[in-house]
Amino acid sequence: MSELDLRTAAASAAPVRRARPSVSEIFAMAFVLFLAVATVVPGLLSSIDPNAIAARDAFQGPSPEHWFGTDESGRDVYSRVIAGTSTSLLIGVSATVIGVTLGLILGVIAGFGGRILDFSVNRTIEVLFAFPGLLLALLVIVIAGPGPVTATIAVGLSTAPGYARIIRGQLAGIRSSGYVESARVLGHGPRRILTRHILPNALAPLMVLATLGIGQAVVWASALSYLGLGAQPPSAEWGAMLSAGRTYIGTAWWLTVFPGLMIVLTTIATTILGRSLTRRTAGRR
Amino acid sequence: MTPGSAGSRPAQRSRGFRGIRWLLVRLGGAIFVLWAVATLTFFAIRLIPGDPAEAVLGGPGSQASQETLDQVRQDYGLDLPLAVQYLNALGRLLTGDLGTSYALKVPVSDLLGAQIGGTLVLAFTALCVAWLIALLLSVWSTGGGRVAAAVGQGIELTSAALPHFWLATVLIAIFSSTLGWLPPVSTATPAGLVLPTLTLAIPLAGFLAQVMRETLLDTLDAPFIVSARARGESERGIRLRHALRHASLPAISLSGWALGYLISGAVVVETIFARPGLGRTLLQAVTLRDVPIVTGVVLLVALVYIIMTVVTDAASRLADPRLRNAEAQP
Amino acid sequence: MTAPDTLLEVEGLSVSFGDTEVVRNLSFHVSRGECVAIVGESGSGKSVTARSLLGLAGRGSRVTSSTLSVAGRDLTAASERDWRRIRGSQIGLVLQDALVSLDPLRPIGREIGDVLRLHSPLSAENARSRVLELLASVGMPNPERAITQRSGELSGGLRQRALIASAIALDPPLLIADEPTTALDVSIQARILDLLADVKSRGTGILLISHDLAVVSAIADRVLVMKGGRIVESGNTQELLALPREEYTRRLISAVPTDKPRRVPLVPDAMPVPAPTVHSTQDAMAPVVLEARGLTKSFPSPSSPFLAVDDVSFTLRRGETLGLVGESGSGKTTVARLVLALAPADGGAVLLEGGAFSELRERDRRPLRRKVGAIYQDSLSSFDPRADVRRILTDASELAPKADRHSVGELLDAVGLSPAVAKARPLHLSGGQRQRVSIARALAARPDVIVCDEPVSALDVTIQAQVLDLLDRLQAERGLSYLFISHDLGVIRHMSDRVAVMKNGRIVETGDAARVFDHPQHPYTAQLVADAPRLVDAL
Amino acid sequence: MHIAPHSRARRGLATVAAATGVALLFAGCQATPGESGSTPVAGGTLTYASGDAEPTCLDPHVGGNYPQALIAGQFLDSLVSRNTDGTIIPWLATEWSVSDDNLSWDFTLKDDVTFTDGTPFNAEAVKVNVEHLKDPATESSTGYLALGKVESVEVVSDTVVRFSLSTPDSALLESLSQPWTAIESPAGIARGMEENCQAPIGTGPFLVDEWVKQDHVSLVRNEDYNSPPADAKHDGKAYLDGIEWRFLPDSASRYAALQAGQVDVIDNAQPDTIAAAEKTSTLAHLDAPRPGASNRIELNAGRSPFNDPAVREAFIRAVDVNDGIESLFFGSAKRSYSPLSSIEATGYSDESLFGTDLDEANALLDSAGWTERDADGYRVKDGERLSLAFPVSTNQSIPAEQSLFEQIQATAKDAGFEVNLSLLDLSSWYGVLGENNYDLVSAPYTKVGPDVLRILYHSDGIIPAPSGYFANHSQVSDPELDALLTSASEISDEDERAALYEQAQKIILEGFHILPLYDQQNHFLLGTRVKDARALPTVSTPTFYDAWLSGQ
Repeated sequence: MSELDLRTAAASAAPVRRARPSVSEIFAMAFVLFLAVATVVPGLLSSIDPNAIAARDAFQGPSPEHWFGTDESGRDVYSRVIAGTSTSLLIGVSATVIGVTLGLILGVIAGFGGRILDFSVNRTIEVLFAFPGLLLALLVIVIAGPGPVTATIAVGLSTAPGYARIIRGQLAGIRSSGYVESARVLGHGPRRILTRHILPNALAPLMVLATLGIGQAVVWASALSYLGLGAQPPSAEWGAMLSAGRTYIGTAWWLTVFPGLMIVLTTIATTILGRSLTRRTAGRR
Repeated sequence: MTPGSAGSRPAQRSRGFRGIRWLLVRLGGAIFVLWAVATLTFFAIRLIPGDPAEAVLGGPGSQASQETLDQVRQDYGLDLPLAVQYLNALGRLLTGDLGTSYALKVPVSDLLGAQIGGTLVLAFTALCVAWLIALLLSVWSTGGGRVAAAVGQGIELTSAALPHFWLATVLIAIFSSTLGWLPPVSTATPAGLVLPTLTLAIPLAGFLAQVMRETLLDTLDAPFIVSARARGESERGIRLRHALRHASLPAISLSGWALGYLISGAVVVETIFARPGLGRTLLQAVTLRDVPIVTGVVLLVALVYIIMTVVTDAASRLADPRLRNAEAQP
Repeated sequence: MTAPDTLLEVEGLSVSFGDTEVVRNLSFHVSRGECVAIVGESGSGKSVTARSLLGLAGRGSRVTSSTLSVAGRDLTAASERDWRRIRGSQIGLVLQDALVSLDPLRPIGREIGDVLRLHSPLSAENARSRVLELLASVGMPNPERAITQRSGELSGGLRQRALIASAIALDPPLLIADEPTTALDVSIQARILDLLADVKSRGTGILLISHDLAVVSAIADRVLVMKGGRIVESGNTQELLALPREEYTRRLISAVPTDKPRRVPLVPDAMPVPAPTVHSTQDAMAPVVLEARGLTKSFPSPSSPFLAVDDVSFTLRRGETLGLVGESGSGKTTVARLVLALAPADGGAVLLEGGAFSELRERDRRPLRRKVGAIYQDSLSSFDPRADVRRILTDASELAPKADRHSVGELLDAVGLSPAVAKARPLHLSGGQRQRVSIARALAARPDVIVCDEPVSALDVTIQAQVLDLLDRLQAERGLSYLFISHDLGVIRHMSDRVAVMKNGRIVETGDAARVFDHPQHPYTAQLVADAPRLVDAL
Repeated sequence: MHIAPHSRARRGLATVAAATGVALLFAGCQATPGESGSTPVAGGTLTYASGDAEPTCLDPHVGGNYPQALIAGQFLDSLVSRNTDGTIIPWLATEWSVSDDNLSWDFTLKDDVTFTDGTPFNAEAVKVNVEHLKDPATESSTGYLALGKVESVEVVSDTVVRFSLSTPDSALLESLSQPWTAIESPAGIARGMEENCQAPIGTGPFLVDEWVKQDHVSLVRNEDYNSPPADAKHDGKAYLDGIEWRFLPDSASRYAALQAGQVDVIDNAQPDTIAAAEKTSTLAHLDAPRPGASNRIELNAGRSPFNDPAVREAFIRAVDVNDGIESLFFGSAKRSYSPLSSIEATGYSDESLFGTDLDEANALLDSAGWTERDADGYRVKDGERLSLAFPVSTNQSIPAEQSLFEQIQATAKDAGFEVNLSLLDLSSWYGVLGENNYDLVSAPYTKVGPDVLRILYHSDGIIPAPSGYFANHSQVSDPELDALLTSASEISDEDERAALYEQAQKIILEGFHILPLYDQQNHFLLGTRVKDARALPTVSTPTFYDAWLSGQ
């Protein structure tokens, strides 16, 4: 009676066919891989000490010896860019983790805490939203003093309300979704519904969102470094390098271009990955 | 006649009322947010290390005597209990008084009144330019085949990833230092507004174009587009009369967020291009620990942001009748 | 061979997307004042056929034909410009739901006016009066106001009228209607069909695309049955319905539940449903498993609270199906939610096996919940997107009493699915398979009652027939009681022992299914029955 | 005793060497030499772009920092000035004399000068100004300190004013030559601080027309000007119609604006742009090192480890700065080996003390007990790492200097020092200093004359003001040095004074209290059309009294 059904079932029971990755996705993955290597084993990509000073070799343009040239203290810009990956990514990732975690806490309180909590969290989010990005970050820095840790926290905090709002919406959507309802109808308890259905389904898109957020966190953290409120020298953080290099824009373009390129490429790569993850997870629904 | 025609009548009659009610609720919310922002800022600022009285006297580098410090504390009401200071500040706020700058010794409201214009002009010009770029980019990238789509997406991604200060540097290097077309430092003339505006608008345009392109693609797949085509509408007519309108909806509702983003960017851009404005004032006040100015800027920006969200929400409601109707559904 | 009043002539039409040919070598014609229907299930290629007649087959399509002419114009090699001149003026198109088929951001008047603007030299003033005239002609109650309204502000029936008005604005000789009534309630569907018949009588040729044979039989002169991109059978409507030559056509006709007596299988040649083993459905002494007493529920709304369910009472006995029928907005689904205790009632109570159910605290009710299962219209959204079928079923069967649990294999077998399905995720299953998984999940908890909320509304008619047969069989085997909710009178009548007719939150009539449908007491019921399209009308 | 006022003849011929360079440069590139190249033309508005922070008050009496001095020099005159030899020359005062006990100074004033508000300039005005500076309500700090020994001011006649001192002050004239003690209109002062901050009134060649906060100050010509300093090139009013004084904090934008001709003069020119500008024919460089102290790193002897002179010496021997100064400053900064600026005639240098010698540094540290090294290569004693806190003010150290500190950090590591650099904004930086949480610091101090040594190295300078500020950052506490500095500040004989200061500088250098780097850098870049701009040899602020714009 159901030969038609059976035939299709056999086809779809086979492993899910994934769309072939596009050129941009391959680029993004390759670049992220590069970043990962640069973070974990920077020595694999560069053998020059990023902090080795050679005042006499200052301001040399890109050459076979120094791929990205040397900076004002004669340090190798390429190896500094590589060495800076871990710091910059650490700031970007930690800021995003802080933002997402705070967002998650607020979102979960709003999503599960009943009407009054939902209302107050909502107002809180609105209030936090009224401090646009950098403004909140600046306020945090005024209070806690400048530095990479503060900058990370500041960027994290200023992204939190955005995440909170999305998470709240997500949770509200999942809570009223058909599958949570059907689990209730079957008689499953609230804890089981929370852990087996709501959280897993809310967290997956959150990861995607976080991927998208990392790039922007790197950009904002670099802006703080530019304003002298972020990472400290001689740490080879991209934003700090960029900010230092900007002084010599007329003399040594390579000091500005390469770290800037890393920030831009990182943001592009994470955005591409985040979007393709969105598409792939959205495709399941 | 047909069933259902009767049902829509009472909803129609209460539309005006619903609009007013909506507005009142939004205004109430706005006042609450302002109060909360003021309170939060007031107490957060107390966490700043250092003596505000010293900030008045030019920071710890000054060599003020104990008497002078005491005098300043009394003058600025810094010797009162915190609760009293808070109530005083709120009371002054109600009359529009933001206090006196520690460093500049002038009323904050006068100072910011003179600065806000520059920032708003910059932010709104940038918003309009970003809109325009996003519009052109998304229309072009959705209408020109595979290559245009790929190139368009590439441009969007790259622009959205550009840090403001880097972009500013590059723009100055190209348009001022090399080509000599535009002044590198902001002037009162429109030419002086070009580079700061572009610096702010390009990354924002990247974001907006992403959103608009996706909506545009979704819209072009919608059944009503098929209906329109079936009427003999041309491709250009489809885009102009139907698709663009839909694609601009999310961009309208994003404008509130965008303004906040632009004001954030203004801190950097105003510093680089030496434009007078809130961002630069804020940055300077932060370094000088000028609490009244920091508070004032935060409040002012919050106010602008809130007004902007109310306006964009209202604009969205006007542009999209579905939002109005959604509230009427049970 | 073109007759003088042939409007549309199609020979050897093929449409392919990439390597996939979705329409193969189609030939048919439509004459002036004639309605030709293309009937087929989803994926049969009927919509693509309709759109390629307008040059709108879509991105990446390749359309070839040896003859394609409209009103004497050859369109086999038409350019985009030629097509634009044809569209709207020579061929009008009416799509499914006008909520999405008219631009929701533009006033109706502008949408209709566009056709005039594009094809006629009318002045703005004249165009406006023409639009008003058109709206009046399609039965719009207040044309002056309607032109300023957007599709979202009109009821479903009215906006469908507006859509038709926009399609016939220039009096095109040919109207293509793609599922024009699918999303509508029966009474509105009937009015729209009347309107189309009216258009036809003015001499317009209509190409009607539908999945619903019953709708087609009401208006079409000839029917083409499509399957897999080909026409499998065509002919005069009445002849084709009465004497289908092809197996597929027979299956289609047989699957229509309207007027099929209870427990007669809808799938031809299937085993008859076994006699009930537990209790006779006609046995009035069968115990009451579920009872609703004076249920009331209202929702807040800006003006006054909206009373969605108003004093609804009914009983459901073991092994029996109670059909709950009504149009959209009548409160059927709210009743289902109250019965499932997903929302608290404002008044009244639901009793399970004589004991409290809806009035219990959630914690106390939870152990009882497994006894009341549910099947939903949109089964896909009722599955956790992260879970595969095995997890869905084991999750549910954990709730059954330990001694009485089915294995996943048993459950799949019971609903006629292969064991291989266990590894799949619902997203990758067909609509029919999903609904079977949904039923299996309901069975897994060993329920006494299953609330079926529009369980087959989203399915093709042959699949619908399979699922309905399955539900019937399971009821007979397991003595299940169904609260069966649908807007489709044919389905309700075929499935129900007793029915309750809902309107505006109230049950206006209830009783034995056959009696209610054959001898409706309430005028609303009578209207519903009269409006329901049925195959027999054509015979 | 009577100090003869120096010749009133215009001595501006030998202004700053670079200014001559400017003229030569122009002569070289002008198409028609000698035509418009040498004869000043009146008219035009000069645009000045300052990279310094915008002052919070234009009255240099209030607070008293360099940004205030930069602009105040355009609209305020001082009693005396200084020429390039370091000799005090007349300005608003035509001559002066001091009593035998060195406690009473009489100044004879110009008698035909009025403030731009019409108030006459006279002895009473000078008295009001000194009292204004000494009033705590004025919140003066630089001017207040400079006149610390002035007990009272007395009006002898309309044109003679007498300063009575508590102790002799050999630096009084130098103090009075600074813009922070410049003379303002008593009527202007009487308006109250808020108004006076907005637009102070002086006798200068320009007057404040408008101050648009966060943007610019408009200065317009004082049409009645008649009180130039003795070394000015001309008499009467200035050539320029006015000056637009803009604040352009971003150095790259500032230079770009100069290149684009949007501004005529920029200050705080970065080393690489100086080098680039010198290669062009369109820009000129004005190098005007500030007086007073050199730019040096001070080693905090007030706490471990630098309380041990051997460790101080080891640090100084360990670090190599010469290559860094050469590359980072593109040759625009010359290495200094003196506590004082190269423009101070009394400066004393000793290059031999600052030779880099890693072996000796290591030996010194070994003998000082810092024998062990930890896993990171830093020296350890009693379980404590040899680490040095180095707070850096981003407001006071330009990027090249910050890079130099990074290089110091790197070279010091070879000897086992851990240098912890922290970049701080001004408030936080002062905070750290006030808490004595530093071992190394670079804190420039600008003051006319060698008396700056007393402020920076007398043990009195360790005692903090209520705000926590103190000037003796190296925390030198040496009775011998104190005695030398005190007597030098009271002695009137120039040669004896110079000898005392030389001895004092020896003690500072040989005690390894400081690592001199270079003069306080003060570079201006000028567009082609700006002629005859120079820096005043007092605190090296530019003056545009003689300046004119070619092509007007």
